[in-house]
Amino acid sequence: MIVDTLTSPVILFFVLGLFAAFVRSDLAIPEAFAKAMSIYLMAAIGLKGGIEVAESGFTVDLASAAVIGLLLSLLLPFLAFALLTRIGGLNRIDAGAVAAHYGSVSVVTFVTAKEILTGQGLSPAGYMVAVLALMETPAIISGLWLARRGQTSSDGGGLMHEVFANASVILLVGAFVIGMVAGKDGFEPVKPLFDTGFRGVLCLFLLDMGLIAARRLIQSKKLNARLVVLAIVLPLINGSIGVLAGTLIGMDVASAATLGILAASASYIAVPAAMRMALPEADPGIYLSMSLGITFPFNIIIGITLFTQLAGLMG
Amino acid sequence: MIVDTLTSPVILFFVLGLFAAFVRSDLAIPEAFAKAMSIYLMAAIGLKGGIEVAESGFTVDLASAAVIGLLLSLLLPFLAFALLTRIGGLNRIDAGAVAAHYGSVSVVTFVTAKEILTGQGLSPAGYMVAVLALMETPAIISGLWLARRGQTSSDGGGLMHEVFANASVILLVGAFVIGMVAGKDGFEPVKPLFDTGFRGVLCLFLLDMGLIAARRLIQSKKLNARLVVLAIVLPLINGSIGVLAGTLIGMDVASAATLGILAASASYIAVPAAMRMALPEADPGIYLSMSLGITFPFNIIIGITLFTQLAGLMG
Amino acid sequence: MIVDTLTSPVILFFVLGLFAAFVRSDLAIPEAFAKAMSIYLMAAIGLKGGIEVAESGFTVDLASAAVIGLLLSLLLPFLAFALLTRIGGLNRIDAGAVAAHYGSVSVVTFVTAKEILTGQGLSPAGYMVAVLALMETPAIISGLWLARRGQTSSDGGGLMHEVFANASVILLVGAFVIGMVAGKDGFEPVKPLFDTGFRGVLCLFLLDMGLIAARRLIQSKKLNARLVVLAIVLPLINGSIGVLAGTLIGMDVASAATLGILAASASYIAVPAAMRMALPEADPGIYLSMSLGITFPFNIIIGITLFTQLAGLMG
Amino acid sequence: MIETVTRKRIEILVDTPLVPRLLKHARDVDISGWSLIHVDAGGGRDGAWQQDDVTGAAAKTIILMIANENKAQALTEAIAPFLNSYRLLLTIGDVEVVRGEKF
Amino acid sequence: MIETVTRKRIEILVDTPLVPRLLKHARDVDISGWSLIHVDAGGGRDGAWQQDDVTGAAAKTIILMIANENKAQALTEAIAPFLNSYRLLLTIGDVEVVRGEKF
Amino acid sequence: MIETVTRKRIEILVDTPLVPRLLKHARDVDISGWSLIHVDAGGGRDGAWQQDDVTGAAAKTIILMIANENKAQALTEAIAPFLNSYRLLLTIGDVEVVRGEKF
Ligand SMILES: Nc1ncnc2c1ncn2[C@@H]1O[C@H](COP(=O)(O)O)[C@@H](O)[C@H]1O
Ligand SMILES: Nc1ncnc2c1ncn2[C@@H]1O[C@H](COP(=O)(O)O)[C@@H](O)[C@H]1O
Ligand SMILES: Nc1ncnc2c1ncn2[C@@H]1O[C@H](COP(=O)(O)O)[C@@H](O)[C@H]1O
Ligand code: NA
Ligand code: NA
Ligand code: NA
Repeated sequence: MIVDTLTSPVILFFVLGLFAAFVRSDLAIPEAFAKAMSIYLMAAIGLKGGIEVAESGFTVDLASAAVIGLLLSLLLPFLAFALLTRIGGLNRIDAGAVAAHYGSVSVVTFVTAKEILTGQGLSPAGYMVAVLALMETPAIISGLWLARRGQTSSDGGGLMHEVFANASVILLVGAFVIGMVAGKDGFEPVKPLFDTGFRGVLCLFLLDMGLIAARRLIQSKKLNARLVVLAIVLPLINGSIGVLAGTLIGMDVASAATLGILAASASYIAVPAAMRMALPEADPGIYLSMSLGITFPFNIIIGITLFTQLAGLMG
Repeated sequence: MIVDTLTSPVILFFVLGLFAAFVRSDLAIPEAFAKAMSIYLMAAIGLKGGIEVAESGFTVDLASAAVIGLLLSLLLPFLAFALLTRIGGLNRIDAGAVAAHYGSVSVVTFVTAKEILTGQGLSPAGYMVAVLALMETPAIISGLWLARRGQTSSDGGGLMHEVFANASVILLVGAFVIGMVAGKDGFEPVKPLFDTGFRGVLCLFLLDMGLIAARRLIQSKKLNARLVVLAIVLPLINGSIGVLAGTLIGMDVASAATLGILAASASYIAVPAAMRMALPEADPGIYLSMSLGITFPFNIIIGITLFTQLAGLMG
Repeated sequence: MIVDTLTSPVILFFVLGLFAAFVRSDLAIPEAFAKAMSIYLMAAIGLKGGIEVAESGFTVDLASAAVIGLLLSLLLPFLAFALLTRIGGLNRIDAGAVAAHYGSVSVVTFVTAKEILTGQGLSPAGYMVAVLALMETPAIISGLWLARRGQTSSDGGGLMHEVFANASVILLVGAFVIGMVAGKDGFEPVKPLFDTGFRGVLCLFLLDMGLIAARRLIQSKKLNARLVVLAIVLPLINGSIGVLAGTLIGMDVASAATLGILAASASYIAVPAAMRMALPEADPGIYLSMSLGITFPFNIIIGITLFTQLAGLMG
Repeated sequence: MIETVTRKRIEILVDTPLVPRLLKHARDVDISGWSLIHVDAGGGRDGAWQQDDVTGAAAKTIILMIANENKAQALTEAIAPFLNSYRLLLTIGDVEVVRGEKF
Repeated sequence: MIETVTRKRIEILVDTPLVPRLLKHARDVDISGWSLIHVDAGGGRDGAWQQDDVTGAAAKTIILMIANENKAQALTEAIAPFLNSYRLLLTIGDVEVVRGEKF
Repeated sequence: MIETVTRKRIEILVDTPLVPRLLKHARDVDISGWSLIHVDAGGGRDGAWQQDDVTGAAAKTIILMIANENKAQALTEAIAPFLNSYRLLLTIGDVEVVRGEKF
């Protein structure tokens, strides 16, 4: 099954990106275009999730998935923080910043997992997009609390604003709502762009993510063996917790696998920017190298397959 | 019917953009990508208009629509100028600059109107694209003449160049001619990009326009109550004149509505740049805030529906 | 037949770009978007070539085409160098730099030729994409050797790196390999983006190339009559040699024409950057003006048709 | 001849997410205007970086401000405590401006 | 040791549509070269702005020119009348250059 | 009052493909950091150019480096031989910095 994953064009383009960066090729995707693709991908998955929920309606499943997602995002940073300070040897500030990343999620990992699962006939529930949006920012609160424990932060309002008005939260939730309002019929005229073109764009975006991840790893001067190990152990633990939680609340295999992949994934969009702002003393070299340089490729190439199989065993 | 408009994904993305800017989200569309989308949209509508005219041939209808469009663009600034100086309290320079914007047209308002009308089974004539291109720049001449009356401008050649070689004029007219030369058969191979993807791109572009319009309004320090009122009254007057003129020369309902929407719309691409160049003393804070911050959203959300109904009543 | 070419939207958009630049319009395609389109085009032709080779398998034809392509790229610069020094009056450094451009190839010329040939029912073999990738960089070695003859270059490693890890080589070869691994079935889900949208994107890209080529010509201060003539004579000679070579090794008409067009084309992506790096004393005003300002438009408008007819006569 | 006066040209290289925080400091010391200059890439003790719109966190920006000596001094005092923890690069040079009362 | 001479570093922040007009003034006083630096955003008495390719009119650019003192002086005189109406920001600093005869 | 020291602000305008080569020279003279500033367009004796991502060869970049006088001097000596053939524009100005030991 990992072979299936590894021969899908989507993953192959990611590997091409990694390869190009490692051989020091000057291949580069213009940043404006990469950003545009990430906006497109978020709008597209938001829309599709909203349409699916418009079809199926608000259900108890949706509500329990939302609650479990929120809890995972809020609580996973505590476990990560303990490991990062004790095993990783990080100080409180850096550990809190890294922990926030691992409580939050990676949109691209989610999208890639959804594509691969769907390609294997395992479609996760439409509301998982809402869970994705819900899991993005609560971890920021936990991470900051861990980093600043005892010290009152003066900037509570700014933080709440960051949690709710963050660009990717607004875009995912906004597109989700538009999908619900427009429904299947309203979606029809915009389908060619948002549905048909989706996988191709994902290929090009993962090519760029491969370049970015590998360059981050090459240029990093902040990683040591312990942090590298933690950047693989944390997704393994978090992902297993996620799959277990999903199975326990009665999710289908595909959705439980997706919840595991969300838990395993680490943010590299919403959280780094928030941490740079709210915890400027934390070292961005550590959290970006771990989440983007190691955990992201690990999840794309191995994690997605692994948690899908785990969900199959448990479900 | 306004409900139909407001539940179309195209409009909902515009509202999402407005919302994101008003809650001060950091959501932003890369400028290079937004510019690319506007080029795509202009190339696409130019091509489609050209193909339709290739089918229908040059007709008397086309010629009279062209003449009426030209006249509207040249004459509407005079009315606007009178209102802007007397009611708005602007000096001659600023009033001339603003008046030029209201004589000219907004490509995106046109495109959105065309989509919404077509979605309601009301297709405006193909040659309306040519009318759009014709209306873009003549208003610049009138606005400058009003601002500079009495003073001879030294830069007549530069002005004529701006009127004919302006980027959007060249692109619209160029694509229109390509559409006429290539015809329906020549268009077939490029249709997937220019036709099928069109509405989806329009969604993303209007998301950006929502952000830009709302940010312009928030950052503006130049608007007062009178100017805000004029930025709504001017499109109402100009749009009604446009619908009336279209109906009088015997246009069908959809085309008369479109002419009204063109007349009601205000430029925020070709004219601001031209005014900054030709009338640098005029305050860009005034003309951009009025045309982009108020008139544009007003037309998208209310004006299109309004003038369509007016055309239905008159026709 | 040249009329067929000249009424294809792809070519008409190129002509529109030339026209806009010559009338000094401010029309401009954002650079990030143009770069994105060139990446898309290379990924798309790489994928398609790989899929075709996956179907047809590695054949003797493929091997002989690869060898002849390599030889052309390595040897054509010698002929060009002789003409550039004797007739063009260039010094050794400038002549070597220009010669490298004419040994290498233009991806866009290839893509445009493929579209036009396919539109006439003449599909070149899928492995021609591999030939394209193979011809891109060897000419750099020949050009540098000609320019530096006698002087040992200190930077041999850097040069080899440039030849193999160049962005367009990595992308073309990478996408080619992905196409071979994924095959026709794996390509299916990404087909809408990479296949269906292809021609439309090519239109917009050629619009930009028209602008770039014409602006290069207008801004150039380095061209004289002899260099202009050579920028037309070199593609005529190289293209004829290419068609002849292709026909002699038994290629079908479409592939021989394509080989001719590759030989006739001059690089303006991989080679200029390499020359600026490896031969900074050479004048970029000369090589960019010749390859981009003259040879590129010549090939797009006349060369493609010419070498196709030549291949038909010989085949 | 046009009269010119000497003012300070302040350049601060800073991680893009921190820009709003620094502009707040600038407003606090009454600096009236600022411009953000686009930086593509860079390198230093902490390794190299490139502009990167996708994650955003790795991007840097130059804040350019023209101000009189007192304001420049006040700004330096205000942000000196963070120079290290925020990884800022602050330089101040002299320039001549026309109509110095603006700054 | 390489010999250097002092030249003027002129920086003009200007609305992008006005750039050609200012370059004309620069050519008129015989300034031989110029470079345009990308500005992303800014703020001042008139409120804030961001680079904006769609409408274009709100974009600003820095024109950077190296010139000798006489030419810098002549340029300042030439554009001083427009400083207010065009909303220009003009600063002039000293820099050392090699081969000063170029400027 | 915060103590500041004078350092050199080195600006090199260079064709983008040549940037790595110049950074090598900078490392050789022990300059610890650099930033690349985005240049959109320019003009000089050789005609005008615009940023151009497609061919790449026509793009230019400003390398900005803060360094002490000795390093600035050493860099100037190192790249002076190429100033003409590489078409470089090199300027050096004075700026005040806090914590000068970094440079
Ligand atoms: N003191 C300053 N330092 C740097 N840039 C400034 C300054 N004042 C104004 N600007 C720039 O000039 C633009 C117009 O300024 P103003 O005319 O004050 O609104 C601002 O948006 C800034 O980009
Ligand atoms: N001496 C310098 N001159 C110019 N830019 C510098 C210098 N030192 C550091 N920088 C910039 O500041 C960033 C952070 O520097 P550092 O904290 O030394 O890693 C670098 O990546 C450069 O962009
Ligand atoms: N005096 C100058 N001030 C600022 N930039 C310049 C100056 N002279 C040349 N340049 C820049 O350097 C490039 C090459 O100059 P040149 O070698 O004179 O053609 C120009 O295109 C400008 O971008
Ligand atoms: Na997670
Ligand atoms: Na109008
Ligand atoms: Na060739």
